[in-house]
Amino acid sequence: MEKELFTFIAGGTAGAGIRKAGAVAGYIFTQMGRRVFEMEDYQSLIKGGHNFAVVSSATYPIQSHYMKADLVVATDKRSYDMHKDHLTSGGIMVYNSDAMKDQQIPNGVGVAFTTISRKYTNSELRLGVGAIAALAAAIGMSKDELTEVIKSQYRDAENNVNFAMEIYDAVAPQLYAKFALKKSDAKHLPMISGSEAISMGAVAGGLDFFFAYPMTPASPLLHYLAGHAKDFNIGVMHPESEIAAINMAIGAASMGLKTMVSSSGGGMALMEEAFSLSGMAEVPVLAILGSRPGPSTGVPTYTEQGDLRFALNQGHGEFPRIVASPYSMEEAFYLAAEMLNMVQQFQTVGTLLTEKHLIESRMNVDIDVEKTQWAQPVMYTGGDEKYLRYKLTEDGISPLMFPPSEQVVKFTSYEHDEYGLSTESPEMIAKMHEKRARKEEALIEKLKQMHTVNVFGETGPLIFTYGSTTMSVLEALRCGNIQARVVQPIYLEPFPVWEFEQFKEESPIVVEQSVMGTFETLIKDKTNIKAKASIRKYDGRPFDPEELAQSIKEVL
Amino acid sequence: MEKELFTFIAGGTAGAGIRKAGAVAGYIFTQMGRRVFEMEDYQSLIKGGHNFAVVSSATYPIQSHYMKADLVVATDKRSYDMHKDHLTSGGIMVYNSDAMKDQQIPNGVGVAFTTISRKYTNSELRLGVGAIAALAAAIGMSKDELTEVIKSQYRDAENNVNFAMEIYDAVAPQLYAKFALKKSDAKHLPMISGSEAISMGAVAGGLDFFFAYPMTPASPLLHYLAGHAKDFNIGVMHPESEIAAINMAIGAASMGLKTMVSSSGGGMALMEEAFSLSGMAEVPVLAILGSRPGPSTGVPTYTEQGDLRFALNQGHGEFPRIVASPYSMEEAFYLAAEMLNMVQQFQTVGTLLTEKHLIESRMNVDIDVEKTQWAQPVMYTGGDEKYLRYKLTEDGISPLMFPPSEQVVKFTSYEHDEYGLSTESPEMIAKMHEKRARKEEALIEKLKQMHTVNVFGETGPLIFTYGSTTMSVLEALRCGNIQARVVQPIYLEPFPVWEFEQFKEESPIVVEQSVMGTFETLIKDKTNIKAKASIRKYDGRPFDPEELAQSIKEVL
Amino acid sequence: MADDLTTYEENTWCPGCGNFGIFNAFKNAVKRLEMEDGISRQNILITAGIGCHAKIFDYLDLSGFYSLHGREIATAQGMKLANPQATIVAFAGDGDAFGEGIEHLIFAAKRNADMTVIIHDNGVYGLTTGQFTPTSPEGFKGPSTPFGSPEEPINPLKLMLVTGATFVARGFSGRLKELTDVFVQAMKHKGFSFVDVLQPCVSFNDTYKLYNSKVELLSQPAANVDEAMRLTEQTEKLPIGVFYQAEAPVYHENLLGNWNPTVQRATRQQRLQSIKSLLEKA
Amino acid sequence: MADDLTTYEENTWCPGCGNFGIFNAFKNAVKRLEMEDGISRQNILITAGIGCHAKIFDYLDLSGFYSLHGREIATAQGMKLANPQATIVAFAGDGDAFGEGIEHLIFAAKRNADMTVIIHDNGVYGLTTGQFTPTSPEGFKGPSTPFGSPEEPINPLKLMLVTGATFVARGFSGRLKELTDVFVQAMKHKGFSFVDVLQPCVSFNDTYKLYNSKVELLSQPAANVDEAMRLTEQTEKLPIGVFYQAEAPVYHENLLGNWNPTVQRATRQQRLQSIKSLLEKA
Ligand SMILES: Cc1ncc(C[n+]2csc(CCOP(=O)(O)OP(=O)(O)O)c2C)c(N)n1
Ligand SMILES: Cc1ncc(C[n+]2csc(CCOP(=O)(O)OP(=O)(O)O)c2C)c(N)n1
Ligand code: SF4
Ligand code: SF4
Ligand SMILES: [Mg+2]
Ligand SMILES: [Mg+2]
Repeated sequence: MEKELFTFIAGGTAGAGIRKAGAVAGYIFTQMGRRVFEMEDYQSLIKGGHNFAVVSSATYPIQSHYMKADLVVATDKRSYDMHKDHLTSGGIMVYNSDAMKDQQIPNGVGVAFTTISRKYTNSELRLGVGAIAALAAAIGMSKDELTEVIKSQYRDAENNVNFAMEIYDAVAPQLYAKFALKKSDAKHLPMISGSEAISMGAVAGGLDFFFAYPMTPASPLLHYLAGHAKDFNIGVMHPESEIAAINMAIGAASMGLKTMVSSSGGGMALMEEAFSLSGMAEVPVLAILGSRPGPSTGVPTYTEQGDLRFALNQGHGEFPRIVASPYSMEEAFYLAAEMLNMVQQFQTVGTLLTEKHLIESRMNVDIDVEKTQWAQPVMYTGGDEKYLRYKLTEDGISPLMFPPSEQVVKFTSYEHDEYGLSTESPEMIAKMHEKRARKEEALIEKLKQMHTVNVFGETGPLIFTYGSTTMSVLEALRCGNIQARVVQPIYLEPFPVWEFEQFKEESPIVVEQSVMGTFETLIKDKTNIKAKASIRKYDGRPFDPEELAQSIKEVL
Repeated sequence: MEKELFTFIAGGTAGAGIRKAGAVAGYIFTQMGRRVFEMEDYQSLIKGGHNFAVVSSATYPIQSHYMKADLVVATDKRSYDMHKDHLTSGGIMVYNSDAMKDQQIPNGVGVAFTTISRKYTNSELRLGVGAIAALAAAIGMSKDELTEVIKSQYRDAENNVNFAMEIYDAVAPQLYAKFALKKSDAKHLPMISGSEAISMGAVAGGLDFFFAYPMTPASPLLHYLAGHAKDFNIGVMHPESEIAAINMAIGAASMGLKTMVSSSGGGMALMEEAFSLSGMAEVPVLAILGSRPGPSTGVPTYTEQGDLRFALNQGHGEFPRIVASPYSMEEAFYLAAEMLNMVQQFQTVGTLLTEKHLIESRMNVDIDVEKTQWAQPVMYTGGDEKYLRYKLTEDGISPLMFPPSEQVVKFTSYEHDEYGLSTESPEMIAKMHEKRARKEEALIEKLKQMHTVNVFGETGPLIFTYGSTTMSVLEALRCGNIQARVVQPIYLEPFPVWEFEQFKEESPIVVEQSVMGTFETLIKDKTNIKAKASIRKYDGRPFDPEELAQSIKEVL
Repeated sequence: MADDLTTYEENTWCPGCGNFGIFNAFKNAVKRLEMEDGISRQNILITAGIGCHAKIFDYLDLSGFYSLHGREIATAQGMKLANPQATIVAFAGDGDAFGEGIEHLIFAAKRNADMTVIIHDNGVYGLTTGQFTPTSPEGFKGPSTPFGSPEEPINPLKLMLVTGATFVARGFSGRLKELTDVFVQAMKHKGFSFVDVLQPCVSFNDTYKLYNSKVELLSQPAANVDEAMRLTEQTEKLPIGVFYQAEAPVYHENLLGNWNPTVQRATRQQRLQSIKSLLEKA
Repeated sequence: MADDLTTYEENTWCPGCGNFGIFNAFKNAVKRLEMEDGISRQNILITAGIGCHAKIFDYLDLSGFYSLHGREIATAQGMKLANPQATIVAFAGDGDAFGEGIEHLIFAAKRNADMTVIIHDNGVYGLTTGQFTPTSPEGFKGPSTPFGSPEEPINPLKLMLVTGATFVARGFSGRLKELTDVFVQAMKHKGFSFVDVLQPCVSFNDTYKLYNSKVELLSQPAANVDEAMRLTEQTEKLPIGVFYQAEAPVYHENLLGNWNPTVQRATRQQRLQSIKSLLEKA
């Protein structure tokens, strides 16, 4: 029988090409018309340690990796130890026999990865190719097919092909075609990471200049956009600090550029003073917050949703803030463009809150680029005797003009009059406060017209979740055969309370990656809906759908 | 008839000694056995502009200044214009006749302040002394009494006395003993500002070292503590930035010192990364947040309560935070000591949130220093084979030991094991998350045993407010003869929901200095109690009790 | 002072403050640049930190951004990168640029960011009532150091010379003509221009007498950095004028080449096209 | 490497990383200070930023504080002020101390804070996978500058010499004995000691060959700052050793005199007494 769901894990040290192997495995499955979800687990180190890539695929739109694998390729002893309990029944462990002499491995296929690789230069770096060769054999690919894949996906193709053939031959007797995977004729969808989705979405929406200081797990945005700056015709700068990044971004935005920054919690914390500046000066800027386990330095390369409170309340003083969190790579793409437009429309700071799990995982996406929003602020079209940057308008939004210009344009961090000069007048202070408060009202009105909450499913018990945990929940429901309604607010600030009216008599299960249940508290605070059960994970690892399904069943 | 309530306003340019005049007037009233509240209104400039001090006094414990004055001394034209409508019926305006030639001033007493002062060196600086002389005459003090006051309160006594006598003589014919003030035999209470109260309270509680970068309106703490560092035997440092201040404070705290920082919103925003560090490293630190109108640079020398959300949610990630806000100078004194103890007990960051109105206003206090708390963290007393900085305990609190020490003590910003070494282990990450979450529970249990909410009054409609606005409300109730219950949470995070159970069927009036009603939202979010009316002021000025009484009556 | 470069904002500097000299010299410089060099005032964009110095932002009727304490040089770099055609001037305090935000000053110099920084160097935090700054002498008594500052001051010119500024000058607010000259040269210089203006603060650090007696105009810039370094060490006389000037590649050209992000923006269709083709390859 | 100065934490530096040399030299230095100078290891407190360099905190079995990226020098100063009897060492990365937190480095030098900073200068952000840092050469290709860094590097030693450091040295992680010597001297020096350690990063910036061929031990420190400045300009040969050393008042004594906040703390009663008497006067 052909397998619907198939999970492949490649494990090894950092530097062994494991992450690349995950991507290539994804490519192989995609070519079979399957849908892929790939999660990378890596440590905060450069070489050594233990990395692994989990690649799950199916012919339906799969939304999570699974921790139980059909095939594990453990290129070192540590990988074996780590994953030996992660096999499905019928699962096979390909292990490095050089590293595990004299051990009896049930369901195991030993290969002398080390010995074979030593025949090649940079032997360490090739182990990932070996994992791919084993996968190819296991799913019944021919040597020619494997050769094609390696040629198209790797540099130094010759050595890599030779090495792969040796591994293939070594495992084939025990492994060949052990698994027959279901294929489909569906079109081959591109496979991208969350960071690529956000980056491309922002560019589609009008991003002109990106300023960022590296910080895991937000760095992939910087790397991707820097690498493609010329393709996209945008500017990318890595300055001396996060404080420099955000202030430069705001400076550039005051000249009319659509700007964006990104960081993780610690770096974002340093930007708070400037977020408040964005609120006062009414200069739009979009910030991408990539969460990892906190507080403080925490656990840099893992995932968590512990920054929610922080994200919702950044910057001192009162002004409109916009915070949204996408659930999937596709949503991340469209949302990045939409948020860029939102901050431009309301001339304030917006935060796209997301997690390592979304940023660094990869999946297939079905994207129609034409459907993205295009950021368009309200521009001044003349009519006043003198241009007034902070003109008091009905909805609080003052049309923009950007210098260099015939008329003077004054942006400021001080409380100000309409022209933009500092004021201490009680009347003017009150008026400007009211103006910004009116923007908040206009923003809420706008959100009411928008799609701010996703509801998946039509019947069954109610589950509230948000961000990429939504994908875990959806996949858990599928694999656990659970009928349920899943509610995921995309916008978190202003919170779309109006969409929750329909649930106000219900008691949902709340699922989140947090120890203190910040999302559950937010729901309770804003809607007065109390959870009947909470499922929380806070060990840095994303949910496994099967385990999550189990947990859901327990509280149903 | 002797007057119960009496208000004196002195106005003039910055640099004319107006703020000093306010303090001296307070001294005079205190000597009469009266209770004083003094509010200073000054602009963000050093010389010129318009400053004024409002000094209200009565024989009861007065809790606010009043904007309608019995006596205004306007040492320049601007002061006259500003305050001409601020007279009570029967109020008198003493104005500078040099600045207002040929004008007819109803109820006015003209004095040639400028001409007379010119006879002296530093003539500008003396105008405040002139205001005191006019006050003295108006309340029937003798020249000898006035001389005594000036000698005890001013430097350069000789010139100041001569000048004062000239002014006294000039105004006496029209002004002498126009007002007879009620006196009392009550003991003369010291008159202090909020910043002095907080500073002294913290010292009483055990403060060892204070680190701060100047920022209005928090600078008075720095100035006061720096000035008295030797009296108190504490260290005070003004480093290169707020980021340096908080990180030094945390560094010093890891060595066992009780440390404190202070700033206003913008500077506090820069400290957020380190607040989260305090949460992770479990190193106690107390932060004093002095609010001014925001967002951003805002209006530096005025007052507002717009930083509430910000204060409650500082730092990324999940960890226990403690936030409290005092309503009066006395409460500020005790609370500073108590908060210092709280952060030591729970090894985390605490914020004492307050406003320019409290920090810079002055009033009489009746303080018993023995009643202050003394900060005492849980110390390690031996028993383990190896000292474990992050020992997993039942309440999450790990006993402290400070280096230099026989055993190694490791503080860290990374997620860690019990010893303090970095970890990426899922089990350990979860355990440490749970440990910190248990501290939050222990903290809530502790708060339940403490006095966390003030309730003033026993019957009548319900009013919710917080911070120094409480004083405005209480004075408004008195002057408006309104019976009401006033509820003021001292602790705002964790929010003492249990104390609000008793009000859950009621609809309070919510009074705050905010445009968006953040406090009202907090109440609604946390207790589900909805306001029946909101009274908000957000023009940078504190409430006037009479106006506030009017507003309260309108919504009753 | 009511001219067409001055706004209606009430001027609240203390009478006699050195900031007036900077204000007037700067307005003169703008007029000279307009007349002599064809640089229009619309193209001169300003930014400022927070402090007494920064009030110049409200008084000058020029476009720009009143930034945060210590961040004006970051703001300025963002503005420049957005539109390299603009002439950008950041007004900064000594507390501002040598204290709170010194990293931005150093990195702007290191990058040779094409902009001008004017330091209103009064050796004091003026607006927050007189605390010591990084240029206050050791022993300086202010409200945060009532027993005297426990730190040596920095030498700002030296700092700029070693970090890569390509135009390093000192001015004195009391010498209007010389200051105007320096401003004009600084703004015309392609690269990072640093002008440290000695500015008496009559309220907290009145240095008029000192500077009037010591200030002396340099006849010409030093021939090299070493010589310029030695000039900055003089204390008997205080040289004013241009200490050092050099040509070097500027940051925005290193980063962007000749591309102007404002003028040569990609259209929506171009963007969608490039994303489509990337997606096709993914 | 399992000695009594080493913790049980798994070492995750890349094989061949220059950090091993720093680690070993530092442990040797601690042992020498214990034996030769009577400075006990309990009294040596460490702190570190965030980066590959900072992992040394987890590997050294010494007390201290694993701080934030760029803040270790601020943390260190707080520790020193708390108890001036301690010997404080901050381990810092070049990204850390010359980028994110350069202000703390400069001010610690300016103040002559009595502590040692050891820079693991690998010219790269190691732990975040190879971006350029303030000491990377212009043109350096990393993931944030795939077309080459558009900035000139700084000269850290020069920066320290002009800002007031009283001990300025350079080491090379590949020269264990010399590095140990420098660490010992730095930690014994009273005042701000700065040691820039050339540290090859085998994964992102392998400079072993370069340094091995160029590094040369200085016979003695320069006689004055000027001479030291010139030494830092050498590029043919890369001098290692102590460039400059001077005696000067240290910050904690300027601020606190001989008072030790930990040891000479006021009692509760003393505090209450002083508050009472202030209140009586108020
Ligand atoms: C983040 C932050 N910290 C502190 C302040 C308070 N503050 C305003 S102006 C100033 C000092 C300004 O000194 P300087 O830059 O020398 O300017 P000057 O007033 O002397 O012209 C300070 C500390 C602030 N506005 N923002
Ligand atoms: C505020 C903040 N910004 C960014 C980071 C991410 N980060 C961690 S290490 C590092 C770079 C470290 O470079 P360097 O200091 O040179 O140390 P190395 O790894 O090279 O030893 C960065 C940017 C962080 N931890 N905190
Ligand atoms: S305080 Fe000093 S710098 Fe500020 S305006 Fe007055 S004189 Fe000028
Ligand atoms: S990345 Fe470089 S600095 Fe980091 S451990 Fe590896 S070799 Fe050392
Ligand atoms: Mg200054
Ligand atoms: Mg480095």
